[in-house]
Amino acid sequence: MAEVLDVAVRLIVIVVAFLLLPLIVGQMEHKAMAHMQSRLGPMYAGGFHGWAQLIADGVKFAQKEDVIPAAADRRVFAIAPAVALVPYLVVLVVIPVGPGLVGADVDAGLFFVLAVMGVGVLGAIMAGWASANKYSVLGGMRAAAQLMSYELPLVLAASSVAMAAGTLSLEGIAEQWRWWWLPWQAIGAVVFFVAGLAELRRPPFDMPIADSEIIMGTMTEYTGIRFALFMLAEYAGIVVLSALTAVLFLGGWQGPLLPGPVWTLIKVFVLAFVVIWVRVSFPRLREDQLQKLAWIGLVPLALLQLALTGVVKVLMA
Amino acid sequence: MHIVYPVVVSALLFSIGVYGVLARRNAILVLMSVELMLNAVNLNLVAFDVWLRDRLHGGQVLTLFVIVIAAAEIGLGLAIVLAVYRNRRSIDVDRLRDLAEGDAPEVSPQSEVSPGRVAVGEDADREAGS
Amino acid sequence: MTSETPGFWPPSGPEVVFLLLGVVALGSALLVVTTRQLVHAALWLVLCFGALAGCYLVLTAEFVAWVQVLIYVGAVVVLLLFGIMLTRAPIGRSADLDSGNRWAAVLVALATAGVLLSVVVAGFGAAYAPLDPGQGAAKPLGSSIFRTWVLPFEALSVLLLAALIGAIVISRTDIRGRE
Amino acid sequence: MAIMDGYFGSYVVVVVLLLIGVGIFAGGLFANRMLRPDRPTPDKLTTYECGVDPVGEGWAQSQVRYYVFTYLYVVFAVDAVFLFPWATVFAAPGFGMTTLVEMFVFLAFIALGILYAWRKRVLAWT
Repeated sequence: MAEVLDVAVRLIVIVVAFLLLPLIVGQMEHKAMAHMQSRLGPMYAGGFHGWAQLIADGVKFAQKEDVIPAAADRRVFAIAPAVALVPYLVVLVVIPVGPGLVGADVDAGLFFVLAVMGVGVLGAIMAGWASANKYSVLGGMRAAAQLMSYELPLVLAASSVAMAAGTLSLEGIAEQWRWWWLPWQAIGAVVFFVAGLAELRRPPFDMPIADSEIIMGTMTEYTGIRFALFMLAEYAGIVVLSALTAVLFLGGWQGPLLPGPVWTLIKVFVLAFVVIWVRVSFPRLREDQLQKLAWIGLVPLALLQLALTGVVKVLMA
Repeated sequence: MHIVYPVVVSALLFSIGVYGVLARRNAILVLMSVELMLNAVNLNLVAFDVWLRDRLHGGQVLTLFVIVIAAAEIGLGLAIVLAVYRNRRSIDVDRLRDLAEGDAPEVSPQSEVSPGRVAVGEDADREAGS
Repeated sequence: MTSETPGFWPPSGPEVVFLLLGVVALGSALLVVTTRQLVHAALWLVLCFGALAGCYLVLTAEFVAWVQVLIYVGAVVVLLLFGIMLTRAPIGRSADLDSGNRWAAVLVALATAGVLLSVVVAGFGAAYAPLDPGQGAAKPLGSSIFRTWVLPFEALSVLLLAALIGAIVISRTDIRGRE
Repeated sequence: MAIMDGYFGSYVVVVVLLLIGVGIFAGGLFANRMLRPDRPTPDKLTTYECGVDPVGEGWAQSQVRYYVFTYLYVVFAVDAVFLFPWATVFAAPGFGMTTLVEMFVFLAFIALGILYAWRKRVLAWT
């Protein structure tokens, strides 16, 4: 019984983190972006610096009419947001926040994460096709091509860490991490983070929803709660990407003085801030520049990192 | 695990794939049915690997190789299908009979075009400029 | 050996899960070959592959299961969807997906199923394998690939290179051979 | 009571979380159904194309370049699959430099594919 209770507590923590952290990141984005652009951002909802803005947004979304266009494929249109959202929740189960503090100890954890996150691309294609809107189809195609191109450097950089640690378990990787991995895996970390940003379709990689070209891409026809779920998927994606980068490249819970979970949270939020900062600082890439960056920039860099990791590791052994 | 369960599932899956290959006209659907048959084979390989407790993991390694080759095959197959579509405006395997013996009904290259469609290939670069 | 082989009834937990996943896989596979909507066929294929990945997980082939998800669900289906989008992807039913020889196909498929089923049931009806996790993890697979199966592995790279170049040449009309 | 332990146990937890995820989605839609107005009009249900009436049908032909990128990914993904089991064993005793070289030969062959694509200007747009 105690065991079931233990698992239940872990699951509840994961679900709460999944619903809460994206909201905090979203609020942080509102405020940080506003201040970087010499604005104030939300100030009224909830009183103190508009802290309840996103809750108010959520309530508003939940009350909105759910419009499904007459020409759309209703069933596929309806479940596309779930396909985009649920993988991010499932991935959280293997991300450790402290020694032993993990939802489920999956031996192939790293590979599990990459495989499950790869499913999300179907959500974009389904949403784009089922909307029966030309702009959505174009957005869906762009999204799919982008996710596929950037999945590769992501996978290669992740496997470099797996090589360094000699295990695929995320907990094992974080345990083995030492400070000198920072310079050793630096290229891989940058490649992983940039590719992850592109996977999230955040600016400067937001061609699939480039509003000046194709309205809102795959999300053009979505309204109300389904649109909100897509947004939740985006911010949950920021949390997952930051957490993964923290665990793989920054040592997860390792750090002086403070307890492990606090260190994990600090690293996650610092990385999430970088995601927001990048959005404010860089203009959108063009579609061909995007593909070029993946194939001529990131993939060779990731291969270089693989070679570096392999040679150092074998020479050490 | 009784080994008969996986092998029965795999046999049925293979038969469904056989039906798909024979009954479908659209070339992409035929490719999908081929994938079903390959997956039936993979299930068998994994089941026998588990049953025979192969110390070299021959079954599972071969499954990985089959997955890799299937991915290469489907990509090449689709590239051919796209090339056929570009030239014929149709990917209907019943009507691609140029190599048939005897006097098969000729399909005119433009018969399947409907208005408003843009060709695959370099004419379709409209979107690139957007 | 036979002393430890349990009977068919009652089925163990993993067997129940396996059979449920098998039913899902077979049902969605049937929908793949019978649906009248092109894109739906690809989406049912996703469900079929997902259920098969679950089957591999139950059979303790952990790594193969996630390879199935990464490659089939995440890549091959997307490739198929691209193929559909590049040819014709109408919403709603298409009339011309099935050919005229449906009944012949049904006959052949039933005959195949009959032959295969009678053979495998007769051949492996009594076979039993206790599930023991750990055999399908990445490490044992890696050590057997790079100890025993290195040559086929290297041959694969040549095959993939050839397939890649072939696909590029076929799909791009502006690449020509030497005049 | 070892249901939540070991190999099967950890995947039971994963499946439960998957079901919770579906539950969150369904719950959101259910709350929405309880709270929302529902007054569809033909205008509201038309496809949105910047406010003008939709032209033609709701599907646009995509271009073949995207297909090539996707296939490039597929070819590399299937080789990245072998990187992971390799990563767990290549530094173990009995493998070492030979295994490292084997993988790099493999990667070099595939990398020739990228080089080819790049030389044939498949990766460039114009």
